[in-house]
This record gives sequence, structure tokens and C-alpha cells, in this order.
Amino acid sequence: MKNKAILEVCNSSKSFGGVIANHNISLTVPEGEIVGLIGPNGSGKTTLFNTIVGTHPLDNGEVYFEGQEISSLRVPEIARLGMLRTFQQTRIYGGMTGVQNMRISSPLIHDSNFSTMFSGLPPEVDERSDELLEFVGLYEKRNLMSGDLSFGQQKLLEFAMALMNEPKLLLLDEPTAGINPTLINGLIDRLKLANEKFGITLFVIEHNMRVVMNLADSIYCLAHGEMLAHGLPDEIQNDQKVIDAYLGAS
Amino acid sequence: MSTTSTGNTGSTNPLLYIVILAFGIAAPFVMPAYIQQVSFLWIFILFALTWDLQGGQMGYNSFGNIVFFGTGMYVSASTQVALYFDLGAWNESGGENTFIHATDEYFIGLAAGLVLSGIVAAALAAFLGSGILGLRGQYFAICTLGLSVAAGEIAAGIDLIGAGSGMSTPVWPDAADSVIERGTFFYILCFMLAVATFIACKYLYSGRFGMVLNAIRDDEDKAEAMGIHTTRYKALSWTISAFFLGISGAIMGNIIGFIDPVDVAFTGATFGVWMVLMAILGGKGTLWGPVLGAAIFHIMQELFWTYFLGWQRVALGLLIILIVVFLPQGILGSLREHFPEWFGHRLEPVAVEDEK
Amino acid sequence: MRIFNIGIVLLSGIFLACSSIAFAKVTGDTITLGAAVSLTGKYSTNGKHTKNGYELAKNKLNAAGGVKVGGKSYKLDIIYYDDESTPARAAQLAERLIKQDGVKFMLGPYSSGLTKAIAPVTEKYKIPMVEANGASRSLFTKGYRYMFAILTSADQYLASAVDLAAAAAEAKGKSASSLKVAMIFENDPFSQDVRLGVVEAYKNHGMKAVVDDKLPKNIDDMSASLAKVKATRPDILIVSGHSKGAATAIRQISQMRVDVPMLAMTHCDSAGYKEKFGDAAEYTLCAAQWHKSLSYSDSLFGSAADYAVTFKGVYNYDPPYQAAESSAALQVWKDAFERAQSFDTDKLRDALAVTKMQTFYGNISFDSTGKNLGKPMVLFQVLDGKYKVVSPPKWASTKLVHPRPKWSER
Amino acid sequence: MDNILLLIEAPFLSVQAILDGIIIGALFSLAAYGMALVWGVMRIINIAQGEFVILGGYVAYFLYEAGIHPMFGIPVAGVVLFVVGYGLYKVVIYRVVDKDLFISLLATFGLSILIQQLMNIMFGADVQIAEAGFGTSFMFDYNVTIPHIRIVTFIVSAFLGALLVIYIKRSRLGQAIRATAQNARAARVMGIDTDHVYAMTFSLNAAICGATGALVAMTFAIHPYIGLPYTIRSFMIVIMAGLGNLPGVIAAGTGIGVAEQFADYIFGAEFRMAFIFLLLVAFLVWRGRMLARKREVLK
Repeated sequence: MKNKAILEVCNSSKSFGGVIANHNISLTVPEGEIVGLIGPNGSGKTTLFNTIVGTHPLDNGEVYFEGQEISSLRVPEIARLGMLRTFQQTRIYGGMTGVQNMRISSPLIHDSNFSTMFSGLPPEVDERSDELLEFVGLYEKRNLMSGDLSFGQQKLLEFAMALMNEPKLLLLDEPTAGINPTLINGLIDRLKLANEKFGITLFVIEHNMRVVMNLADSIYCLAHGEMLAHGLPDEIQNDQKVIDAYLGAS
Repeated sequence: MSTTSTGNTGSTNPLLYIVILAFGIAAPFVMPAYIQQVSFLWIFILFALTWDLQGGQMGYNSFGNIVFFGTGMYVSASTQVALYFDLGAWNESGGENTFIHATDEYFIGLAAGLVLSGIVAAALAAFLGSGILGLRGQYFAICTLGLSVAAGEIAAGIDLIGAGSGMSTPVWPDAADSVIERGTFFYILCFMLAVATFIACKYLYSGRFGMVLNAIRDDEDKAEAMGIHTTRYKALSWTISAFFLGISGAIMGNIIGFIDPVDVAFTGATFGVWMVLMAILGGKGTLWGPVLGAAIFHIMQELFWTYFLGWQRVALGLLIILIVVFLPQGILGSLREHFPEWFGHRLEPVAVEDEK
Repeated sequence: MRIFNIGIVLLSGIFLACSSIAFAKVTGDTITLGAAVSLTGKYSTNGKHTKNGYELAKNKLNAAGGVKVGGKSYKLDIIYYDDESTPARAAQLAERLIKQDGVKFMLGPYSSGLTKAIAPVTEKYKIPMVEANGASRSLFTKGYRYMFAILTSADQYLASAVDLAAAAAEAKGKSASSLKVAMIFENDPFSQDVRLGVVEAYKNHGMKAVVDDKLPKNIDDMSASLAKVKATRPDILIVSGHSKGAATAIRQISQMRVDVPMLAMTHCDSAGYKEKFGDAAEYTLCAAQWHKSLSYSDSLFGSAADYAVTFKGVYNYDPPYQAAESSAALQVWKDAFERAQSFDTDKLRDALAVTKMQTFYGNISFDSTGKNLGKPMVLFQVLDGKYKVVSPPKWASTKLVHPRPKWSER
Repeated sequence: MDNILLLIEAPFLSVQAILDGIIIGALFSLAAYGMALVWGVMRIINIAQGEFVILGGYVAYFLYEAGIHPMFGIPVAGVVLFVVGYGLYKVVIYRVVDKDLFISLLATFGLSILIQQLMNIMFGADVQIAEAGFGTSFMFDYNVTIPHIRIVTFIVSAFLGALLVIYIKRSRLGQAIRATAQNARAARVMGIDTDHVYAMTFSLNAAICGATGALVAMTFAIHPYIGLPYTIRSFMIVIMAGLGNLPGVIAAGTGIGVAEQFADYIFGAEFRMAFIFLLLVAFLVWRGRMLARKREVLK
């Protein structure tokens, strides 16, 4: 492994009332890389994300972020450490404008004590927000209600908000779902750029094989709540188990 | 889905402030006969503004804010009395005892009462908030409704503050009339408090506080996922509302002069609901909406009282239904929906100068 | 900009609305009085009695030539507002009556709580108020100079029932101090004041309280309290809680067969007690400010019985004492106007303070705190479906039936 | 303290409290079941529930005044309130049924004020009762009383509850109601006229309240302003029991009924309302805390 692991999951298990969603899953995400996570519908990908960022408590196992155990921390605490996730169903603040969505995502908000809670935000935040809106191509729509934006634009805005937060690790849940195919290439470029330019490690759930092969440095594959395979994109593409899982043969 | 006015929406014409301030200052001279109604107007504006701090901006629809109003009322009245007399004896007031505050006693007591009422109400909000603000949606609404009813019933059971017999506030000293008339004095307090509340809200909404509240309203899970200390902001927002409501209760108690636990202090079914309606009528989640809503509501209500004698509550019930059915976004909310560009929501192709 | 326009329109609206002030006190040949009464809310039954009492007396007085001041005869008129049975509203309305409608002469609302809210306002503006329905004694300890109450204060409502029980016990050779008292009172200013009077009375006799329950204002069930009464077997059960309390009590006492030697309450007649409950109401002692069988009379209404006939002719029900008091309040005003021969509020106050008159409702004269000293409370007992006065002895039309027969023996 | 001693000294008080509590609880359960129905199917919390109950009480009262035995008021009030409920749905409720929950909460709150005031204007604020004229039974040497009307109330509540459950289970409309409750959109796709289902659900709830009200008029007393406690109790029962859980509703209903009676004895009746409402608050906070432990929120 060339880089040290930023995220490590050891033997994570989670079940919901008898239905096992994740069973003994272990994986590592090396710092600075883009790691993909694939698997058929219902294989437990989103559950894994949820347990990593603290939405559900783990039944078993541990999660380490930058060497620190975070298994029992809650969502906001984990987010403040620098691990952020986006949602499959895009979630933005629909009643606020694009600019406001960006400003509120500034990591300065993490610091909330009596003196800072009531203050404004420094001008650097606006500069950075303009820069990122420009980056995702939403600058001219920045003062529209974000709830009125198209679905794809909201997806981009959510991505920009995540970047605004300056995370060390970003967990993306199907970033291309529902996006016009002609825009997908642009999105892939931006993801790669974010990884290179801002140095953000990405961990991406993705259904679109073309995208994930193009994007990821390495790929994990889940099926029926268990880790099926791990390897470089080429290895995964040719892995018989993965192919079977996707075709439903297993 | 509601709307917002934080940060960079269309700026308000400064003339409006001047006109409102002029109105506020001139009212006691221009229409002295209406001084109490205008005092109530300011308090109603405060009600709507403080409710909106949770209901509109934060998405936590509270029916329980009246608890802080009533608490402030009792705290202030008790302080005013207890500083100089035995509280229990005051409230039982059997026999031929009379209790009369001297002029300086009255005003010192009142000052202490006003300050304490704000502090105690705020502390209560911080305490209650830690438990109740963890609930969401209708559970929060109903829980606060339960709280407001329970508060009145509990107050009605405490003998020290007069229990169900209620409590009279100290009588205005006649000697003070040579300096200032009672109505005018309380009018000034109401006006100043409403202005202070407005300024506080405006300030809060202009910075990150308002933005965080809006984020909680739009998607609390997302806000948490982005690492925001949501609990802290929620509790603080309630505490701020409670502070102003507590003081308004203290003033109101003195204006009315008699505190009944259920009908004057913890009036969940009247003031408690009206504050919600006023904010919704004007447009919740906006700074000016509650102000506008309170003004319209108050005027309508006074007209109902005058012209629909005995039917005014029927009219009120109808009004509630009409508002929520046909104008759920409120006046400003509907305007924003139809004319978003008035509020600064427009395409800006080139980088124009940054607002704010 | 738009918001600005809205603001301007709104503000001008307020100014416009306020410019239509109608000043009224005495214009032409009309004297205008003001009253906030409960037309809606929990007191609306008694609020209606109050208003009917005012209206009847007003019409009767006007028909009889009105009020003569300075050789001119004036008609009476009354401005009503609905206080919705809440003190907050009542205080606002008093302010409104005085400052906007220019009312200089006030009539009282229904209930002690509302009177408590209005009295500070009338006092502040030095507007005399004759009130007929605020009996709480804390009204008379605040040094109010402009408030005159034509009724007996609430603490005396049922104290005489305790005295009656004591007398009955002593007549049988038992000591009064051996008696046990059970009290169930609504948690509101009036009923709690009644309770204070009862507490004073039973302490005087050295009796012991075994049940002392307060009921919430929204009560529709007092079975828990009554079960306690059954368990403790008191000699006297005293209940007060406006009409609602009276109706609930009598129903559940008969349902649960609560046997007590003496049962006393307030608000029997306004609850439509004997009409609605028939046998269940038998032998109950009821406190009242007034009753049509009393031998008071005046020149306007004739005797108390005549008043009842007149009232029934207009409103189609027997007048409860709340209506009678209210009618009498207007007679007090007329008397004061004619003695003062002036519309000056201070002169009227002084005239009111020395009132000494006889009405169908009873004698009226005020002490320095403003309460009526001229007449006592009466207690009647429901016997054979009729109200019979049993106390004070002067008016007693029959002897007290004591103890109440047990339910099983009826 | 004295109160607790009294309970120990006179054990039949406890028997009385439990009996009264169960019977009252049955009455609450009925109204609560209607509320759960509307809540589950339409996602509306009906604040006017208590007013429907009182309105039903007035129907029974007027029959009684007209010389008809108020027991007939149970079906008649059911029918009358069904019509009232249908009318209110068509005029007001259908406009808020798909909106934010808070909007419908406020709308029904407006309805409740409106109905209260109209009742006050039309029927007066007097306390009214419809006397069924049944006797009373005694136990333990006259110490425990059971008015027969309460037994009747209990039986009728149980019978109506059972009838309702069977109806919802078996009938076509019942099936449509359950389908809509589970997933309104899917039900619509499957050709169920959800608007009709909503109208029927709301009217059915009103009818249940009406029948409950007739029983209330016979057991307790009615007047225009006494609806709110019924609403709140129904609500409490529903949250304690959960939606669509009839055994839970009955258990919670009788539980609250009994708890209230004991609270009366122990804390004094003046704290009865406070007790109910604080119980509500405490229960909600407790549930919120329990869920937070699982990193979930009460939604």
C-alpha cells in the first residue's frame, strides 16, 4: 500500500431486525486516492456508508479514521473530524439560495461557541464559495432558491457544498445517479480534479461501471452484505464472482 | 417548504424604519385613547418574531412559547411583591390588610422583576430545550402544546402565587402620575422591547446564526452530516425567544394588573396560538412577515371585537382556516413565490458586486 | 420597495381606524354606561344572565321616565363588549370603554376574576363602577375607592351552612367540634374565596376538615373526590364551582350514593338545578344572594316575586340571583345620579359611597371598602322540588331538614 | 401524604379508582382509535376530535330533551356526525390533506375553535346531561359504586371497537383504507379512489366521536368548551400505543384512565390536567431519548 490508510473498517456488521445488511466487512481507504464501492442493489453499500459516518450504531466491529477509533462517535462529530458524506437522494437546503448553501457549509461553522455563533463569516468564505460555484458551474444561479434548481444542478451544488467543507475524506453516494449522461464526463473530471487539486480522498458508491472504472484507483465489491472482492479496476472487471453477482447468478 | 430572508435578500428601504419609529414615538401623543391597543400591537409583534425564530426560521413549530411568557409574568409579579411584602400574605389578602407600594418601591421592584423575568424564562428554556428539542415535527408541536397546558395547571396549583385565585400585580403609585402616565410608561416599555427584539432578530438572521437555523429547518440530518452543532443552536434560539417573551410577560402582567394562571399567564389557546397565526399570516421564515402578520391580525381582531360582538371567535376560527388553507405561505411568502426577483432571487450571469 | 409600500398602507390603516372615535358619556338626553360581559367562554351562561339583568332594568327605568338630573330626564344606554370570560380581555375592554368610547360610568362584568382585572383600570381613571357579580373578598382589600359591589362578599356564601350544621349538632347534644367537614372547590378566584369563608367558619367551631380538594377549571368528573368523601364519612359536604361544578356534583353524588348529613353548594339556580335533576337535588342547601321568595320590594319592580314575573315574561326563564343583582346595579346608578344631580365622576363617587336604598333585591349601603352591608346571604334548601329559605331565621319559610335522608331510604 | 395514607386505609378506594379508570379508559380508547385512523390514513392530527365528541353529546342531549331515550343517541349521533365529518372534509380538510402536517394541525385547530363557538351560540354554555336513568350497583358494603351507565358505556365502547376492527379488516372500504394507510401513492396507482377513502375515513372518525360523545353525555356532562381534554387524551393514547395497534390503544386507554384516577387521589384533583399533560411530555421526551440511543429521532 503506497499511502497510509485514512479510513479503516474492521469486521463491521449491521443488521436490521434479523435482516443482515453488512456482515464482517473490512476495508481500507488510502489517503489521497479514489476508491470505488460497487455492488448490486440491496448489497448493503449505503448501510456501510451509514455505519461509517455514524448514522447507525455498529452491531460489531470498529471504524478508524486517521488512526482514531470513531465507532461510537455521532454524525456531527465525525463530520467535524473531516469525514463527510453526500446522500443518494440529494440533500441540500432547499429554502436557501446557492450562496447561502455554500456559506453554511464552511468549516468555520464547526467552531461554535458563544462568541462565534452570533458573528458573521469572513470574506474569504465568500471568495471560496464563489470559486467553488464557478467550479461546478452554478455561479450565475447562485442567488436562486436552491430548491428550484434542477436535480442535476442540486447534485452539483451538494458536491460543491461538500468541497466547501474542506473534508479530508469524502464519501459520495452515487454521484452520477439521475444526471444527464452528457454531463457525466464533466462530473468525473471535477471529481478527479477535486482529488488532485484539493487533495481530498474520495470513497465513491457508483453503479455506472464506466464511471467507476474510469475514476477509481481501486474498487471494493459488495454482495449480499459481504465483501466479495477487492482490487484494481481491471481485476474487478474480470472477476467472475463480480460478474455473477451482477448478473444474479450467485 | 418555507422561505427565508437571511443575508442577501432585497434590502429594506430605510424610510420604512423611520416611518415605523416615528409611528411608535408619535402614537402616545397622536392617539392617546388607543395607547393600550398599540402597546398590545408591539407585544404581538414580539410574539410573532420570537415564535418565528423557531417556527419559521428553524422549522420547530412550537405551541409552548407561551410558557416563557407566563413564567416571566409570574416571576416579575412575585419579585415585585416579595421585595417588599410577604408573598403568601399578599396573595391570600384576607381580612382588612392593604398592601400599597410606595413610588420608589414600585419602580425598583419593577426593574428587578423585568430583569429576573427574562433571565428565569431563558434558563427555563435552556433546561426544557435540552429534552424537548430532540423531538421533531408534530411530536415537538404536541409536546410543547402539552407543556403549555401543564404549565397553566401547575401554576393554578401553587398556593404561594395565588393558585387558581390568581395574583394581582402592585397598583401603580398615584404619585408617579405627575411624571408619566401609567399607560404611556408601559407603552414605552412595550415599544422598546419590541424594537430590541426586532434588532436582535435582524442581527441574528444576518450572520451565521440565522443560516444555521435555516439549515436545520431545511434538512436537519444534512446539517448534522455537515458537522454543525445543531443542538447548541436550537437550544440557544429557544433561549433567546424565551428571554424576550419572559420580559414581555412581565410587562403584560403589569398592564393587565391581574394574573390568572390559565386565562392571563399561560394562555395557550389564545396568545399561544395567535403567535403562530400571526407569523404564518405574514409569512413565516421572513424577518418582516411576523411584523406584518401581527399588525394585520391585531387590527382585524380589534375590528372583529367591535363589529361582530359575540361572533368574534367564530370569525377568528374561520380566519385561521382561511389562512392555513389559502395562504399557508403567508403574505410575504406568497409574494416571494410569485415575484422571486423582488427578493433578490434572480439570475446573475456576470459577477456583479457582491451583496453583503 | 414593495415592502415599504405595504408598511405605509398598513400604518395609514391604523391611523384611519383610530380616527373614528365615538365619544359618548352623556350626549343629548342619553347617559351611556359601559360593561364588559362574558358572551362567550366558560362564563357565558352567567354572562348572559348578567346582561339580561342589565337590559331589563335599563328598559324598565327608561320606560318609567329615565333618570332625572337637573330637571331634565335622561335615558340610559349601555355599551357592551364581550370579554370572552378572560381577565386579559376584560382589562383591555375596560380601557377601551373608558378611553375610546368615553364611558364615565361603569357596570361590572360577571365573576370575581374579571372584576379583579377591571377594577385597577377603573381605579386608575377614577371612573366609578357599580359591580354586581364580583364577590371575591380580595377585591375589597386593595383600597379601591371607585368600585362598589352590591353583593355580599364570597367568603360569606357558605359560612352560614357551617353554622347551621353546628347548631343542629348542638341541638342533638353533640359538640360542634366533633363535626367533620369535606370541601370540594373549583380552583378559581370565586370558589376559592368561598372556601376561605368556610375554612374560617369551621375553624371557629373547632371542626376538622377531612377532604379539601381543588378541582381544575375544566372539570367534568369529580368521582375521585366524592369517593374520598365516602371513605371519610364527613358530616358536612360543601361544593362550589359555578354552574358546571354544581351540575357535576349533584349528578355524581346521586349516582355514587354519597350519604352526608348536610350538602351545601353555590350556583344551584343558575345551573338549573331542580329542573334538571329532580329528585337527585332534594335536600341540598343552596347559597344565594337573592331569591324571589324574599320580602324585599321597591317602586320600580315591585316585590322580588314581581321582579321574577317580569323577568320571566321577557326572557322566559326564572331569574337567577345573578340577573337580579345586575338589575339592582342599574337602580343604584339611577339613585346616585339623582342624588348627585351631576355627571361629575367624583361627585358621583361620593354619592355612591353614601347610598342607602331599598330595592327588590335587598337593602343596599356600602362600607368604606365598597361592599354592600345592607343584606345578608340566604340559604335555601330544595324541598319537594322547591327552593325554601332556611336561613337567616328572619326569612326562613321552613325548618331545615337535617340530616339528609340516606339514599337507600328515599 | 395524607392522600396516600387514605388510599392505604381505605383499600376499596383503589378498587373504585381502577374500576372508574377502566371504564373511562374504554371511552377514551374509542375516540383515540378514530384519531389513530385519521392520523394513519390521512397523516392529519385532528385537534377538533374533542369537539366532535361534544357535538355527538349534544345530539344525544337533544334526543333526551325530545323525550327519546339517550341510548338511541349513540347511533343517531354517529350518523349525524358522519354527515358533519363528510361536509367538513369536502369543505376544508381535503384542501390540507396533502400539505405539511403542521398546516393540517392548525386547520383542525381552527375548526375546533369554530365548532366550540358555534355550539356556544346555538346551544348555550350551560352544562348539559342526558340522563339515561339507569341505576347503580354497589360492592363492598356500598363503598364501591358502579353506576350502570358506566357498565353500559364500557360494553358499548367494546362492542363499537370490535365492530370497527372487523369492518376495517373485512369490508372493501376497510381494505382500501388499509391500503391507503400503507402507501397512498401505490393505492392510487392500483385504482383506489384515495379521495373517497380519505372522505370516508374522516367521516368514520367523526361518527366514532359522535357515538363516544353520546356516551359522554350520559356518563359525564357536556358543554361547549370541554372538548380539548378528549383530544389530548386521544392523542396521548395514540402515541403511547402507536398507529394501527388496537390492543395497544385499549391498553394505553385504560392505563391512562386508571393513572388519572390514582393521580386524582394522590396529587389532588387540581393537578389532574397537569398530570396528564406532563405525562405526555415525559413520555415523548423519554421516547426521544430511547431512540436517540439508537441514533434515531422521533419523527
